[in-house]
Amino acid sequence: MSAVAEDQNKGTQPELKELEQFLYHEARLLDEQRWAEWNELFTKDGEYWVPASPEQADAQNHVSLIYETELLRAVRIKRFKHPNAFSLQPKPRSVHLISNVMLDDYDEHSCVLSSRFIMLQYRREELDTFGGSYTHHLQRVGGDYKIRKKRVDLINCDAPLGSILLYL
Amino acid sequence: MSAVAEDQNKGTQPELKELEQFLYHEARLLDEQRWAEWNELFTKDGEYWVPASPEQADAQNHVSLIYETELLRAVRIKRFKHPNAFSLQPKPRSVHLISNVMLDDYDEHSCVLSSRFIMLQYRREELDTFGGSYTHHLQRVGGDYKIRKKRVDLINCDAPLGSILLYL
Amino acid sequence: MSAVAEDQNKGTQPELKELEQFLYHEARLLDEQRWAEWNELFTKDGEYWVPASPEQADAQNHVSLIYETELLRAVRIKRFKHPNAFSLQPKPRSVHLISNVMLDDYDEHSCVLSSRFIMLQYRREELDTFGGSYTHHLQRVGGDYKIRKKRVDLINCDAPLGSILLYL
Amino acid sequence: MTHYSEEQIAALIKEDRVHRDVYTDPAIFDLEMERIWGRAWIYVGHESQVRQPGDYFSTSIARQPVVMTRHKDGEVYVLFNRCAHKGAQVVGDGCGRAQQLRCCYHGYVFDTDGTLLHIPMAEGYAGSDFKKGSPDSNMRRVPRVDSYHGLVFANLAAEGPDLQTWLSGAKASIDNLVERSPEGKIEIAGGCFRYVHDSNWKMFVENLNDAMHPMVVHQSSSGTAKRVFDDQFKEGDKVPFELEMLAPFTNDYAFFEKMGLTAWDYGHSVTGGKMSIHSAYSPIPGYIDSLNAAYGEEKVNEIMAVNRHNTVVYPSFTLKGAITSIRIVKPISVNKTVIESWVFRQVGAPEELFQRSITYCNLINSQANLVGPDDWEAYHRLQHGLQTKDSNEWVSMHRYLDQDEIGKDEKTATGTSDMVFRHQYQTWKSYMLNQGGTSL
Amino acid sequence: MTHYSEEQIAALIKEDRVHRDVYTDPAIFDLEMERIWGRAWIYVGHESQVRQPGDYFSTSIARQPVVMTRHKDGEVYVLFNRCAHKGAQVVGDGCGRAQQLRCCYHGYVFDTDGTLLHIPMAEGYAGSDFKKGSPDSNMRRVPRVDSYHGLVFANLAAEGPDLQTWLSGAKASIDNLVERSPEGKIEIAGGCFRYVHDSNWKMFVENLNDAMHPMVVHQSSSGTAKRVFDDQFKEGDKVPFELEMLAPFTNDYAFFEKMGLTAWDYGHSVTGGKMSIHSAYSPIPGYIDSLNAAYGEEKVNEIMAVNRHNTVVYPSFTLKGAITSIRIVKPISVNKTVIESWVFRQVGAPEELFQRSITYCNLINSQANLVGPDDWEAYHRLQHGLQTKDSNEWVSMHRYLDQDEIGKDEKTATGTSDMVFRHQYQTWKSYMLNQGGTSL
Amino acid sequence: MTHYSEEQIAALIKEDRVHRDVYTDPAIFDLEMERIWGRAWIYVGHESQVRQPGDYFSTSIARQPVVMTRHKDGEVYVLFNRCAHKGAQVVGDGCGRAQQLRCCYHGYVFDTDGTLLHIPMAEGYAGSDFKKGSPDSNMRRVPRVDSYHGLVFANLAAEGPDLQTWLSGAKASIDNLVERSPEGKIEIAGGCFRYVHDSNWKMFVENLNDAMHPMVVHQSSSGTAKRVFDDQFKEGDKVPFELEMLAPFTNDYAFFEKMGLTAWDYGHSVTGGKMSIHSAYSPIPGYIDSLNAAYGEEKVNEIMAVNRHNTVVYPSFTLKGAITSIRIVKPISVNKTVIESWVFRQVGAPEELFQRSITYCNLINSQANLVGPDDWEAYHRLQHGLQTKDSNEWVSMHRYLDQDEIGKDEKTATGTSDMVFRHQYQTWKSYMLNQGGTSL
Ligand code: FES
Ligand code: FES
Ligand code: FES
Ligand SMILES: [Fe+3]
Ligand SMILES: [Fe+3]
Ligand SMILES: [Fe+3]
Repeated sequence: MSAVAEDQNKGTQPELKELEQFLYHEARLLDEQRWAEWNELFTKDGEYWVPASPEQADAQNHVSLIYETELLRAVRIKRFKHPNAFSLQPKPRSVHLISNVMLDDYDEHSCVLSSRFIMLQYRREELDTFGGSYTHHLQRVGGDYKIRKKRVDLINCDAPLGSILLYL
Repeated sequence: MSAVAEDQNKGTQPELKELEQFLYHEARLLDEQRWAEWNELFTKDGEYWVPASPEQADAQNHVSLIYETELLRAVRIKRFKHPNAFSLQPKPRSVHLISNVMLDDYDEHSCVLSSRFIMLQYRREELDTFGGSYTHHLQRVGGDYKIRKKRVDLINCDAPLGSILLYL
Repeated sequence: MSAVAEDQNKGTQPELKELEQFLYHEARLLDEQRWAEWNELFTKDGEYWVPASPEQADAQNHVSLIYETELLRAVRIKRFKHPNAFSLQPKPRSVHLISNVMLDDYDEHSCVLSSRFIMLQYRREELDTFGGSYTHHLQRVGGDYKIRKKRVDLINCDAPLGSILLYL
Repeated sequence: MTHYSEEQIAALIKEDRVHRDVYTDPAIFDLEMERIWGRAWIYVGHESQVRQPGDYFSTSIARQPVVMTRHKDGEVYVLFNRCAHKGAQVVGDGCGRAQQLRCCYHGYVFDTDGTLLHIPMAEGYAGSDFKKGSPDSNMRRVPRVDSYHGLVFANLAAEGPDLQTWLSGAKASIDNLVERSPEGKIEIAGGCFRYVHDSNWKMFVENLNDAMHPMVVHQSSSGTAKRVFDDQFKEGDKVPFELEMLAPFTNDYAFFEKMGLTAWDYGHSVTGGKMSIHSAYSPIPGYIDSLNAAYGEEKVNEIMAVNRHNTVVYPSFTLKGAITSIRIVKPISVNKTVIESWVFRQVGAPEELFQRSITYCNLINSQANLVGPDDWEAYHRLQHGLQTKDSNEWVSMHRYLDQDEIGKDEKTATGTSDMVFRHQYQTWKSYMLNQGGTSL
Repeated sequence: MTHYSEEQIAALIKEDRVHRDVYTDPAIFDLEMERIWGRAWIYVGHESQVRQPGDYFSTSIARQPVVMTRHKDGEVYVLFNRCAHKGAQVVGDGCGRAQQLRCCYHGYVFDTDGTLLHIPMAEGYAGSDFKKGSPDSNMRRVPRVDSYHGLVFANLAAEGPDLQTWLSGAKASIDNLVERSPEGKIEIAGGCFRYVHDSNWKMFVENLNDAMHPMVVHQSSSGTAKRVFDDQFKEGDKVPFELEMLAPFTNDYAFFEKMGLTAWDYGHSVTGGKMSIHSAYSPIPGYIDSLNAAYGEEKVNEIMAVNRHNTVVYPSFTLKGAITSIRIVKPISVNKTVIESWVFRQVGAPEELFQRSITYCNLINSQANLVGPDDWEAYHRLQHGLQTKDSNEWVSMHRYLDQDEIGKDEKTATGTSDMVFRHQYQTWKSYMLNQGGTSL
Repeated sequence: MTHYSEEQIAALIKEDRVHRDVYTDPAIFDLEMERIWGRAWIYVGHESQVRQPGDYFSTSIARQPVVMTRHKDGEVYVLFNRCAHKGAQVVGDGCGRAQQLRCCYHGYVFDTDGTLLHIPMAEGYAGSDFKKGSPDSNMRRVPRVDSYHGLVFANLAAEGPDLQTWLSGAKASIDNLVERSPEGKIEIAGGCFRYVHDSNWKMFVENLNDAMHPMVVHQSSSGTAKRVFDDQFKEGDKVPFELEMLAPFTNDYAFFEKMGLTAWDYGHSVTGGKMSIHSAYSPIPGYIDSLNAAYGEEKVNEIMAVNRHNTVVYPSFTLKGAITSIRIVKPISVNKTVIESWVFRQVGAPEELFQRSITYCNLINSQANLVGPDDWEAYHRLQHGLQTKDSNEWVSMHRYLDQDEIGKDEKTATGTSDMVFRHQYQTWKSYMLNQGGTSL
């Protein structure tokens, strides 16, 4: 049932277990608010994208809840530490659950993972539940992986929503 | 700790990783609303069952939220595309998270899987959370599996509930 | 990406798949309310701990939602069967989802697992969602594992909360 | 909250339409709880749910917790589920069996008829009004309780018509329900659905006699079932129950017209009579024989000739005789209502009959199935559409106005008439103006 | 719910402050829906959302569902989204295209201008008031609908000033918005955000002309953006759009002072005019050329010289011309408000201009970004701080009191003045006392 | 919302019972907030939570956000947590240290005693009423603040009895609490629980002096603990703290009878005195010695002879001296209440004493433990049982009626008497009728 069959000219199939651990590690860095380390998981041209519509085609011609390349991630991560970021006082917390990890495609240099997630956000007595799908475009770098693109499709991305204070 | 021990006369133990991928694939077909393909995962005599009571013994002598054999699945799936299915306008969406997959039993021809799930249903600004247990009775068909029976035990199956618009 | 690298003097790395199955089995015993069996998963000096603050250092100098050694688990489990435990009438139910299982550390005799969870509690038409992180300190006993310590960090452990009726 | 004068209430109901406020105003809802639900006979449960002394079944009447019990005297009692001491709910939700009812707070003990049996440290009450024998020291009984063929109704008002008078023409629906058992006995079995609606309780009640909606609302389910049948079956094949049940919802208007409507005092009504969407089901092997053996063919033909589709016993109880199932109305707030679906077993009939009813409820009443959610959606859109307070304020009930046939103690009309709705609101007005609920 | 006399309402508004109840009392909120939102022109949508006959867009006015349609006569209509039969919402939420509007409950069919087209079994209405031609058998139109440069506004009141009179000085902001298109045409594109706030609608509206808050509230985002710029870029580097957009929020007070404020009748107002935080963006290649080609340089210089920051068309519509984006106010309850952000494409301008607006909205208006949540937090703290009913009951609007410059039909003041707030509450008082909403 | 006349309020309270509405009517709840919570001294926190100048602790009084601060003058202040400008909550929830309080919206800065320190662009206020020195430009202080042994209470009313007069007999409980520290000092430590109850605040308050409930409500936890003890331990074994704590809840009625009850003016009361369920704990090694060293044996014997079980300082503060823990009442709405549990460290005593209190709170007060949830359930059933408005409308308080011993300024009664409840409602009536809260 594995989504893609072994295939000569695609190189050896990556170990799903390893890829899962990569996603868990990424989620953990977010939950533990180790954002600098998290940011280092991205390639130089890595994108983090939360579309505002299901099946949104691009981030240029339609609004997005978040669309960040390196520059904006740097701003956000610096802001997380800012003494006057009032919407982060008291400090929000998150728990990311990742499941249904599937390898959708791969070649020698990269692979595409799909998964499902629930992210619980807690702040000042409010507990919010966000859920949806992740699509990770990973690149093999040495023995390891980097995130070329992380796409977060919230199931209710086009619904009326309150503040989302942390990375999904 | 694996629920069942390796055992000669039961044939070789199926690969849990493969079975997990099968469940993820099934969930994905539901989330992507590829119902015809989903229906093909069932055996000719395959059953989809959502009891209305915990530990419900059968679907004949007690009401069920859903009890569908091939015929009724065909009706429902055809209805999904009907122009005047008003409770499906605007279109509902789902995200299925599956976890805690365990192999409860198996023999040469079949196996039984238990798992836990959360299904988020979104429609018209309402986000509903459903959760409970799955029990999948799978049959080996060639190198692959088919669903002989999928039982969905909602944790609150006997509670007052609103509409459940999609397969759990 | 596996959190800890293979390492001579730590003995052979435990099989993550096996450890996951152990956690699933533990969760299942709770959901199926097989508490006596669940209790047997603990070592004689095993602790079950739900801190009341994030990053709580100990259970002696700060209140905890639950801090139970063998004695108190015995009281609670006996109480579960008591005819006059009114907050358990009607009977509560639970579903535990466990994900993001990572092996944080191990040696020949023990290992430490981190994971994420959601626990749905249902009773008398109320469905509550609890979520957070687990840290399991396991001890190898023969071919099997025992729980030396289970720490449950609820994301909102310090929030105003209603009754938590079952083990998380 | 607006206070309503009698004039204001009367002005909400016109002969051919009613004002949106009857569905949307919380103040009206509170008045309904007091003047309609507080005076009509409200269905509580069936005696088969409390067979043995000590059996109890806890439920609610107009949002007040009550418990139905079988006492050692063999009688069924309906008690306010409220301790005489400090007021705790004595019976935790659900059903079960107990020789006595013991409150969880201080352990005061009551008999299954509500009588105070035991007070811990009773000496503390010496010389006070709280003591055995004083009615205020018992769990109070709902003022009036009566049953008809085992269906238990209770009434929060001490005065008013007795149950059978009040049931008027709806009695025949219950008679027919019970006669369809070879032993003349029904029993609750097979669990229930509790369907939460985000709309006013009257939207559900009206829908049951609304013959104009099925071919529109249920086209996607019933219509599809027909198409699947055409694809998969050919002339003469045995039709599966499921399709037999789904198909008739989209019969043509003429069919529904023919079913006809009948209404009686106190707001009760029925669709069908000679025929209904349930008439054409294939026979259950052995069922008719079992009836014939019990009643003789002639009587059985009479019994089976009665085809009442939906009977509404206003406001709380609705019945499908042929399917031997009921739906119970539980108003929660002006825009929230829970509908409970229960199934009866016809004692002495083949199990297959019961199992067909189970299947019917799965298909039609389940929250997760193909029919109910489309009705739910229609009620939802009514509740939201009626928020347009600056638009037309009136809900139309003009169909076949002035063409009702007024009989001695019933009104009849063609199937698609709004007669029943008009009749319900005349009853509503009578109750709300403290005039007793009659309108014929 | 308290009833408010005219005296009580008047007492809530003083020249230099307003009473906390205007933000916290549900009774005031209900009165606002009736007297302000029920009488002002409320923004519904843009004609580009219903280009073709049959196109519809469903939304709400003051919590009442409505639908904007393009009829075959080419006109835009705004109908109450409510069936003339029993009141069901006819158009399910969202937008689309349909030749006719068919109700999901009984299939009554209406034309896209609301006219009843078809009733199943119409004979049932013979001789009744429910029939084609009777206005109560149509989907009712919102009493008044008009548009300005394609921006459709509707009015729940049949009487009152026409749209253009009512827009007064705010018209110029819309003119400038449209003139910034080489073809003088704008169109909605790129989706929208719907941001749920747990605060009163007026907190958002006031914030838009609040020049005292950015350097405090947005220090952590805008200030950080500047710092990141200083770290990563050097003199003369091309500045990324994103930083160009974030940086000016923390310009110094003198800058905001200079922007200035202007207010007009009916509560409308603007910050900026000659300059704004959007003035300093680097040019979009080819944009000015395309405008010059269309209007000639001189006119274009005029157009681009207009730098209105936030225009408030009180109470429902707010506009950022330079960014060609709008934010729409949807009050839900006294402490719940949804803010919708939409983007316009300047037809004929380089796509890059549109894409910059998209990026701006992502950065500033998204629920998940760095700017909006800090404003959200400020409103949240206002709503909670104002729960202290036993503390000072007044909200200060003292800044530059008595220093407003009163023109013929406008008031102006320095950028950090509370003039606009004082003006809004004079307007508020006029509306709430049924005096028409003018205050100049 | 019903308006209540004085007669109507008086009619809710009878000598031997109270009307259900005092627990279920939102209008009564709002009146309570104004007339009881607005006039009684309400517990805010302990001085040890704000040791250093600049320390602050934000909380609420009667649903109004306030902040307790330590000012540079060494004094503790309780300020309404509301900016003098537009009303934003100045201190985000929680506690911390800050030299000044800066509002997040426009950056107005206040001193830790509420004084306005800095306004950006202050020139804008020239000649207006908003300026330094004007009280309305400061963060307002709660009208009255006082403390007793470091326990800080605040009063929303400017007039009324001073704290110590008002504490009356409850003072002794606090004295004893503090004397149990060798240094006569207590400090908050070890965090807190915030337990959400879906019931009226008075249900919790009454429960604390309800000696009839433990052996019923806590049988499943305390009774089980005893059984486990019998199974696992034999004569003479050291008993684990945990079992020592759980066991006494199911002591026999005679024990609770003996504990006795005492009540004082303003609704305060205590269970126990000479003995309580906490009397029999095994000694903490070194604790008594440390006390003897400090006070001398004789005095220590006196101190330890005082065994007050639960002290209620009506309506907001409840104390367990032997356990050195308090539970604070936070009413949210008529059927929602948050109970906070805090622990004190006895300064100078062995850490083991503090750790025992921690363990006690885990076992008894935690939302996830064996004791609290059964009390929670009892309150829940009260709240639901009292929805039966057509049943008996009265809540019984008949136990040992007319047998209270009336002393000079206190009432006493046997442990299972309803005396305290009757006394609380006489106080309630006095407050609600604006008569000051005394009833002796
Ligand atoms: S409330 Fe029932 S025994 Fe006291
Ligand atoms: S309600 Fe629209 S057709 Fe009946
Ligand atoms: S509201 Fe506090 S500074 Fe303006
Ligand atoms: Fe229907
Ligand atoms: Fe802002
Ligand atoms: Fe207790």
